[in-house]
Amino acid sequence: MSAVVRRGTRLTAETLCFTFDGREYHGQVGDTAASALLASGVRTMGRSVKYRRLRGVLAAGPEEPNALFTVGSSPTVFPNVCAPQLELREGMVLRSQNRWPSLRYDVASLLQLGSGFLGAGFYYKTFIWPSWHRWEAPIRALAGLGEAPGACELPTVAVEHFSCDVLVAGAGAAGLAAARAAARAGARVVLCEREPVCGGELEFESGTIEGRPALAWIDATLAELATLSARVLTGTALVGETGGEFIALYEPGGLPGANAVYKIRPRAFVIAMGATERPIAFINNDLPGVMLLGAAERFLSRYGVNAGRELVLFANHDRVYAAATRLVVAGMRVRAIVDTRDATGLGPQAARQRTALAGTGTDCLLGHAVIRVTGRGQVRRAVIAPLASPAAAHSIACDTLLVSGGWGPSTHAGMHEGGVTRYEEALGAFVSTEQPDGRENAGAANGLLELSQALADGAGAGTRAARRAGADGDPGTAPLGSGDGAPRLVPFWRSPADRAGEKHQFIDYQNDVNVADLRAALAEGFVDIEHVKRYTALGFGTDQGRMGGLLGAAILAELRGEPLRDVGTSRLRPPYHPVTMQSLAGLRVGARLRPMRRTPLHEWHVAHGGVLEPMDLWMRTRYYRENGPGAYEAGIAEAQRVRTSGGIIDGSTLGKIEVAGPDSGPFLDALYLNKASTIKVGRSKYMVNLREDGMVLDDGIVLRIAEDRFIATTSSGHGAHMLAHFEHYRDTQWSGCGVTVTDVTEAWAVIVVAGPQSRTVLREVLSAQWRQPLDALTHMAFARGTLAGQDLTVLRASFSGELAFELHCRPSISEPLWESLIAAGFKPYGLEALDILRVEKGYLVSSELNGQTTPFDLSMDDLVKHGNHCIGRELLDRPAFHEPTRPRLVGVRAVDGRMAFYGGAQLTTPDQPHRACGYVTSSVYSPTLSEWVGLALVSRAHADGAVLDCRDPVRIGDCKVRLTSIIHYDPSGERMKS
Amino acid sequence: MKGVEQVRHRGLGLVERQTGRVLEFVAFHFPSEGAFVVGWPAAPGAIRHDVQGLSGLLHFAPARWLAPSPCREIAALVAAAEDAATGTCIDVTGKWREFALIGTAAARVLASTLNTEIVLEGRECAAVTLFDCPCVLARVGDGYRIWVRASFAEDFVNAIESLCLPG
Amino acid sequence: MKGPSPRYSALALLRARFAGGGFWRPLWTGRRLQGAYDVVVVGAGGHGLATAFHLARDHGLKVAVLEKRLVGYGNVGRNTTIVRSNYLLPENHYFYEDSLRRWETLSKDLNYNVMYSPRGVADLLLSDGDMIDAARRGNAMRLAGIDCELMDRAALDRFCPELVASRDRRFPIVGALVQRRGGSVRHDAVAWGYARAATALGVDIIEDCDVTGVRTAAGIATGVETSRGYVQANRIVFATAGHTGVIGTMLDMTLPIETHLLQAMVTEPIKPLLNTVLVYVHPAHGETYVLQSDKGGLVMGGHLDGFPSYTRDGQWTRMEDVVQGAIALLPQVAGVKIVRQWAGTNDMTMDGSPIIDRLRYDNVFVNAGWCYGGFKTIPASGAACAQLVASGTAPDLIKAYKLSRFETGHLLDERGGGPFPVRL
Amino acid sequence: MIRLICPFCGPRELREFEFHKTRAEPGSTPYAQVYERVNRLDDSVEHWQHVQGCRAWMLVRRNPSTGLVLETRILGGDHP
Repeated sequence: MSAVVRRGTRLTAETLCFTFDGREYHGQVGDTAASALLASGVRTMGRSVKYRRLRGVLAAGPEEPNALFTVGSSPTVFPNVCAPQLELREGMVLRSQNRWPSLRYDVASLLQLGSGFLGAGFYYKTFIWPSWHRWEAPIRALAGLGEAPGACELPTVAVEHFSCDVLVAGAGAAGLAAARAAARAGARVVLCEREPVCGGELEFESGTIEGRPALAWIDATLAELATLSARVLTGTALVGETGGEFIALYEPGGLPGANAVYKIRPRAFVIAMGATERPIAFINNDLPGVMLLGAAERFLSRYGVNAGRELVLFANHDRVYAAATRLVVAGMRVRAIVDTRDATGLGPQAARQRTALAGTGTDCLLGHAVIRVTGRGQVRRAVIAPLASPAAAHSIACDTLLVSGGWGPSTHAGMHEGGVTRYEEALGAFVSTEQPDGRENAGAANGLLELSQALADGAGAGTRAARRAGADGDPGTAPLGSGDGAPRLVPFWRSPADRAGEKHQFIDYQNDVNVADLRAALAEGFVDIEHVKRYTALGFGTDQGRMGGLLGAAILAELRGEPLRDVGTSRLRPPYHPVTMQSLAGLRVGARLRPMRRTPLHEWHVAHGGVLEPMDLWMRTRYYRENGPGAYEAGIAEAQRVRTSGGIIDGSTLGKIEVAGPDSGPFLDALYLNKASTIKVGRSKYMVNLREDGMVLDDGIVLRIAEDRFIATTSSGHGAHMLAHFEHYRDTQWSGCGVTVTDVTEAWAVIVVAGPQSRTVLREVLSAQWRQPLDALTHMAFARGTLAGQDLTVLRASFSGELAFELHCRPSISEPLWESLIAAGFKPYGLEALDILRVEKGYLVSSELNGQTTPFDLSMDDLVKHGNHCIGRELLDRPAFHEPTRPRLVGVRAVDGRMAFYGGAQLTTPDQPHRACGYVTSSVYSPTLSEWVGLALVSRAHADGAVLDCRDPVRIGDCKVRLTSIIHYDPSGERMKS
Repeated sequence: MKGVEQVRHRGLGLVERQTGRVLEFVAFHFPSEGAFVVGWPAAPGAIRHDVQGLSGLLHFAPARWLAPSPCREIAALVAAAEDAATGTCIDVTGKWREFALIGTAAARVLASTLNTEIVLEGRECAAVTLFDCPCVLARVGDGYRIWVRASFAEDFVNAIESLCLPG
Repeated sequence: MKGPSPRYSALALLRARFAGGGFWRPLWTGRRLQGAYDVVVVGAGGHGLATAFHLARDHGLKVAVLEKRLVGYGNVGRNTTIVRSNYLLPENHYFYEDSLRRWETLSKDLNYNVMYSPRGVADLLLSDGDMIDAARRGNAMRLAGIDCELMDRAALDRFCPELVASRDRRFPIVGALVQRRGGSVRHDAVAWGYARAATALGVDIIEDCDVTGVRTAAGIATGVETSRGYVQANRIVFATAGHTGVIGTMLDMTLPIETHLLQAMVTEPIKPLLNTVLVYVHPAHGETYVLQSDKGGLVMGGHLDGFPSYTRDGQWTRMEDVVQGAIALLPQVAGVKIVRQWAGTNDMTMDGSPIIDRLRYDNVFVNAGWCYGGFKTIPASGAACAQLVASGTAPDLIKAYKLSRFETGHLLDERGGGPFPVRL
Repeated sequence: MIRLICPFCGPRELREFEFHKTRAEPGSTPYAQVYERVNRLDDSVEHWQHVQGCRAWMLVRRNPSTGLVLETRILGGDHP
C-alpha cells in the first residue's frame, strides 16, 4: 500500500511508526494495530492454539479470536492484546504469538498433519503411559498463547463510586436515543460506551436521523446530553455487576495503563450493547482473508482500509447488498454476492441495490453457498455451489471473503442474577426476556436491528427507565430515522460438507473447535451443550464464546436433529469482557493490600531500631537491633535484662472492651467461665472464656473500675472475635438489659514496666501522688489517677513472672511517659523476649489457645467445676472431652539440657513411632535456665517425668524430652507477688 | 501525638483537628422507647450541633452517640441522659482522631472508596469504612468531618495522600 | 450398548483415525433406568461416581447413579483442581494420603488420562507463628510417611523462583510448607473417567433424574421417588455435596452442614509462568490459591463468599479479594486479564472434615460435608464409601467421619475454627 | 437491586456485612443451637453483623437460591 493518507472517522492525518515481529511499519494516529497492518498489506496476524493454523483478523472488536499480539519488550510485556482494540502509539513494539521460530514458519504447525487423530478430547485417550507428568512440560510449552510477563509496573487504578438515575450501556442508535429520552425527562443519566467513539453501527451505516446524516445526529445528541448534565464515559466497557452495583472499566487505548474503574449504582438500567455479528461455517473459513462483513465495513469507515481488492460476499440477509454498495463505492471489486436465501427473501431496498450491483458486474447469486475457500496462507479462490445441488460447484478468484450469518444480541448483562432468554426465529438468536428488577434491553441488544425500530425501542426504554427512577419530565419524541433496511434474515449456520471437509469448518477459531469435533463429542455421549462446551473447549477463548458460542449450539442442534431453542446456549459467566487484574485489585496494591494498624508508640519504635512485624493488621516490635543481630540473640538479651533489672514493652495492641451498666457483672458471668461479679472494685482477675462449642476462646485480665463498670482485656490475636462475641450476646440474649459494650482498645495505650527494679523506677518517674498507691498495690490490684492532667491506671499484673506494672494511659501522654521510663534506665524489649519470659512461666498464648483445646486440656478443671453456666459450658459435657487420651498441657525440657527443640515438634513413644501422642506448642531458649524449655499438649496417659521422643523431621531432627510442670521458673511466683 | 496533619493538594485539604475529651454515650435500649432529654438527636444519623455549629453529638450507631470535645452544654446533656439511667457514658478519649476533608476534590477522593451519596442519604452522619479504615463520616458545609479509629489514622492519611499524587 | 467401547491408547487413536465414524462409543449415556437396584447413588459428581464404580468393581453390586442435571456439572467441574494430602490430623491425613496415592495410578486404573500433575503445593508462611503451625502439620505428616518439606525463604526461592519470596510485601513471605506430590488434576476428566469405567462395569448412570423423596417401610428405606418414577433400592447413598442440607430436610433431619458458594476464576492463556500451586492466607479475609492450567490460564480461588447460597453467582468483591492476593504474590501478572469466573456449592461441616456415615436409616448413607477438600478425596472416598455401603461397616480410614462426632465431641477441627465455617 | 438494608444505616453494599450463622430453631437443644443448620432452598433466616458500618447485629431473611434479601431487622428485643 502506498503511503497515501487514509481518511476515516477515527483517523488524524498525523503518521506514526511501530514495529511488528521486528519489521517497521507506518500507520496514522487513531489507527489500531489491526487497521495499520491491513493498510500495510499484512494479513497474517496469529496462529490458533491447538493446530497452530495461520490466521488473519476476523472481527473489528473485542470479539476478535485470532489477531492477539504481545505488546512491549520482555520482560515487561502485555500478552493477548486484541489487535482491533489496540490504539497505536509511536514506537510501539508488537509481536505475533504462539509460533516458533516465526509467524510464517512455525514448527509446531506440523500438528495440523495429525489433525485427523488430534480431535476434541484426544488427550484424555493417550499420554497415560508412562505418566502424564512426563509429557506435560512440552505440552504446556506448546499450549498457552501470549508470552508470560516477567515484570509489570502499572499505576494504581483510579476508582470512583457514584449513583445515577439511569445507566445506559452502549452508545449506538438505541443507546443514544435511550440516554436522550431519559435525560430530557430529567433523570441523571450515565452512558457507558466500550468504543472510544459513540455511534456503534451508525459509524458506517449510511443512515439519516431526524433529517440529518447519522454522524451529525450523534454529535448533536452528545452535545444535548452534555447540556442535560448527562455523563458520557467512552472507552469504558461494562464488565460486571454485583448486588445491583455495576462495574465499568476504562482502559485507554486497549492496553492496561492509567485504568479507571467506575462502580455505578443506578435506579434503572438499559442494556443497549448491540449485537455481535457471527460467521457461517464453511471449509477453510479460517484462512487469512476471511473476515466478517461488519468488520470490513468498520475498517473502511473508521480507518479508510480496504479489506481486499477482489471480494466475494457470503450472507443470509439483506444487509449484504447495502454493505456491497458501500464497498464498491470505496473502490473495491465485488466479484460475487452469495445469498443463501431464495428470491422471496429479499426486501425492496435490497432488491434495488442487488440489481444496481449486478449492473456493475457483480455476480449476485441466490440460493447459493460458499462451500470452501482455497489458497496457501491466504484466500485465492472461493468455491460456490447452489444449495439445491452442492456438487455443481464453480470457483471464483478472489483475495477476500466477507461472511455474515446474522447477529447475536449481547444478552450477557441481562443474564446475571436470574435473567432468562428465549430463542427468536426471525433473528436466529436468543433475546433476553424476563429481567430482574426492571432492567431492559433496547435496540439490537433486544433483537431490533433496523435503525428506525432501534431508535424507537431505545427512546421507549429510556423513558420507562426515567419513570422508574422517578423522573417525570417530558422525554420528547422518539427520533425517526432510516438506514439499512431490516435484515430479513433466514438462519443458515453452515455450508454443506463431507466428513473430511467438516474437519476444516471452524466454529471456535481460537481453540480450533470444528464441526468434526462436535460430531465426535456426540458420538461419545456428550450431548448437552454444557458437556460439549467442556469436552471441546467451545467458547473458552478470550472472545468468551462471542464467535463460536451460538454457531456451535446451532450446528450441534443440526447434528442432534433438534431445534436450537431446545438445545440452548451454555450459561454465560462473568465478566462480560476480559478484565485486567490491575483493575480488579483497585486501591489494594503493594503496601496497601490491607490497612496497617499502628500503636501510639509506633513512630518511636521505628526511630529507635525496633524491628516491626505484622500481627493480624497491627505492626508489633519483635526486637530492637541494638540488642543483637537477629531476633534470637536480641530476644535472649532483652529477656535477661528484664529478669535481672527490668524493661518496658508496648502492649497497646491488647484488646480492651468497656462493659458498663447495672447488669455488667451478670453479663460477664454469662460469657466467662469464672465469676466477674465477685471481683471487688479496684481489683482484677485472670479470666477465661469459652467459645460456643466449649473450646477455650480467649483469656485475659478483667478489671472492675466501678460497681457497674468493667474493662475486659482480650489477647491481641483474638481481639476482633471477642468484640463480635460480646456484641452478639449483648444484642441478643441481653438486649434491653442494663449493659453496654464499647471497644476502647485505642483509648488506652499500655506500657508494661516489668522487672525487680520496676517499682523503684516507677516511683521515680510518676509524680508524687502515685508514691503511696505504688507501694500499696498488691498483685492484680490497680490504682486510677492522672498524670500530666490525663487519666492513668496502674495495674499490678505480670505476664513475665517478674514484679510488673501495666500503665494504661491516654495515647496523648504515652510517648512522654515512655521516654521518661527510658530516661530512668529501663530499656524496651519486644515480643521475642516476652515469648521467652511467658514460656518460662507457663503462661498461654494463641499457640495453646488454638481453638482445639478445652479448659480440661489446659488444666482448668477447677475453674469449670466452680465456674458459671456460661456460653459453651453445656457442650463441655460431651464424652470425648473426658477420655483418657485427651491431651493435657505440660512443661517439657530436653533430657540432654544442651539440645534444642522447637514449637511444632511431634511427641511419640518408642513403641508407636508413627502415631504422635502430643506435640510441642511453644519452645524457647531460656537464658535464665540456660536450656530450651517449652510447653506441650500431651495425652493424659503420660505423667510428669515421662521421657518421650521429640520428633522434628522437617527441621532439626529428633531428640529426647522429659515432661515437667508447666512453670519452669519461680514456680511459687514470689518474684511476682513480693 | 501528631500535630496538625495537613495534606495540601490542588482542590483538597485534609486537616487534623486536635480534640480534647471524647465521650461515647450508649443507651440500654434501641430503638429508645421514651424520648431522651429534650434536644437529644434520636434519629439514626442525626447530629446535634453545638453552639459554634460544630458537630456536638452524633448518632452514628444503634444506641450509640459520639461526643467529640463536647462543649459544656452537650456534656450536660449527656450527663442528664446518664443520670436518667437510660444508658452509660464511656470516656473514649484517644480512640478517634478527627479530620476535616475540605475542597472541591473532597467528594471525589471519598468516591474512591465508597458511594457517599448512598451512605449519607437522609442522614447527617454515618459509620463507614474509608480505605479499609473504620470511620464516622459527617457532611459539614462544603466538606466532610471524619473521625478515624486512632490505630488506622496514619494509614488513612497515607491513603488520601497517595490519591493526590499524580499518576 | 454395542459391545464395550475400546480401551484408550495412542494405538487406539490411530485405529480410530482410519476406522471412520463409530469407533468411539458413548462413555455413559444410553442406559435405561430399571425398576430395582442393589444400591442407588444420588448425585453423579465425583464422589457419587467413584462410589458407584467401586460398588460395581470391588463388590459386584447392581448400581444406579441418579443425577438431577448432568454428569460432572456440579462441584467436580467447578473446583480449582488442586490435590494434596498435607493435613494435620491423623484421621484426615491418612485418608487424604490414600486418595493421593490413588491419584498417582488413577489414569491407568480407569484407562482414562485424568492428567495428575505432581507439581507441588506450597502453603506460604508469613510469620514465625505460621512456621510453628506448619512444622506441627509437616511433622505429623512425616510421622505418617507422607512427604512434605518446611522450606525457608532461600529454599522456596529455589523451588519457585517466579514467586521471588524475598520481595517486599505487605505480608512478607518467610517460608513455605511444600508437598511435592501435591498438584493438580483435570477435573472434568475425573467425572468422565469414573462414569465411563462404571458404565463398563454395568452401572446405570441416569441424567435428568431428580430424587425428590425416600420411601420407607418398617424403619428401613425401600427406594427413592424420582422425576422418572419410583426406583426400588436395598441401599441408598446420598452424594449431593451442596444439596446435602436439603436432603437432610427431606429426611426431616437438621444436619451440621451449611451450604456455601466458593468461587474460582481463570485468566487468558499465557505461556508457562507458574510451575507449582501457591496458597497465600493473610489477615482480613485474605486467601488466594493460584496455579497455571495446562492450557496456560492462571486458575485462582480463595475464601468462601461467606453466606448460604445456591445461586453459583459469586460476589464481584470476593473476586477482587482473590485477585489482590494473586497480584501480591505475582505482581508481574497485574496486566493479565481474567476471562471467566464461576462457582461451586460447597457443603461446609461444623469442623471442616467430611461425613461418610449412615443417615437416619440403617440402609441410607451420606457421603458429603467435603468443605474445601471434596475434589482431592474423590478416589479414596469412592473406595471407602463403597466398602461401608457394601459391608455395612466403615473401613478404618473413615471410622472417624461419623455424623455423631459433633454430639460426642470427637471433632476433627484442622484449623481450630470451631462451628463457624465462615469466620476466619 | 440486591443488597442489604441495615436497619440503622440504610442500604449498604453486601461486602460491608458478615454472616454469622443461620438462626437456630427456637427451643432447640444446646447442641442443636451450636451445630445444626436449617437448610431451606428458598428461605433462610440468618444472623448477620454490619461489621464495616455500625456493627449492629441483624436478623436477615433471604432466598439463598436467588440471593434476594426479603427482610432485615435489628436483632434482639422481641425477635432474637
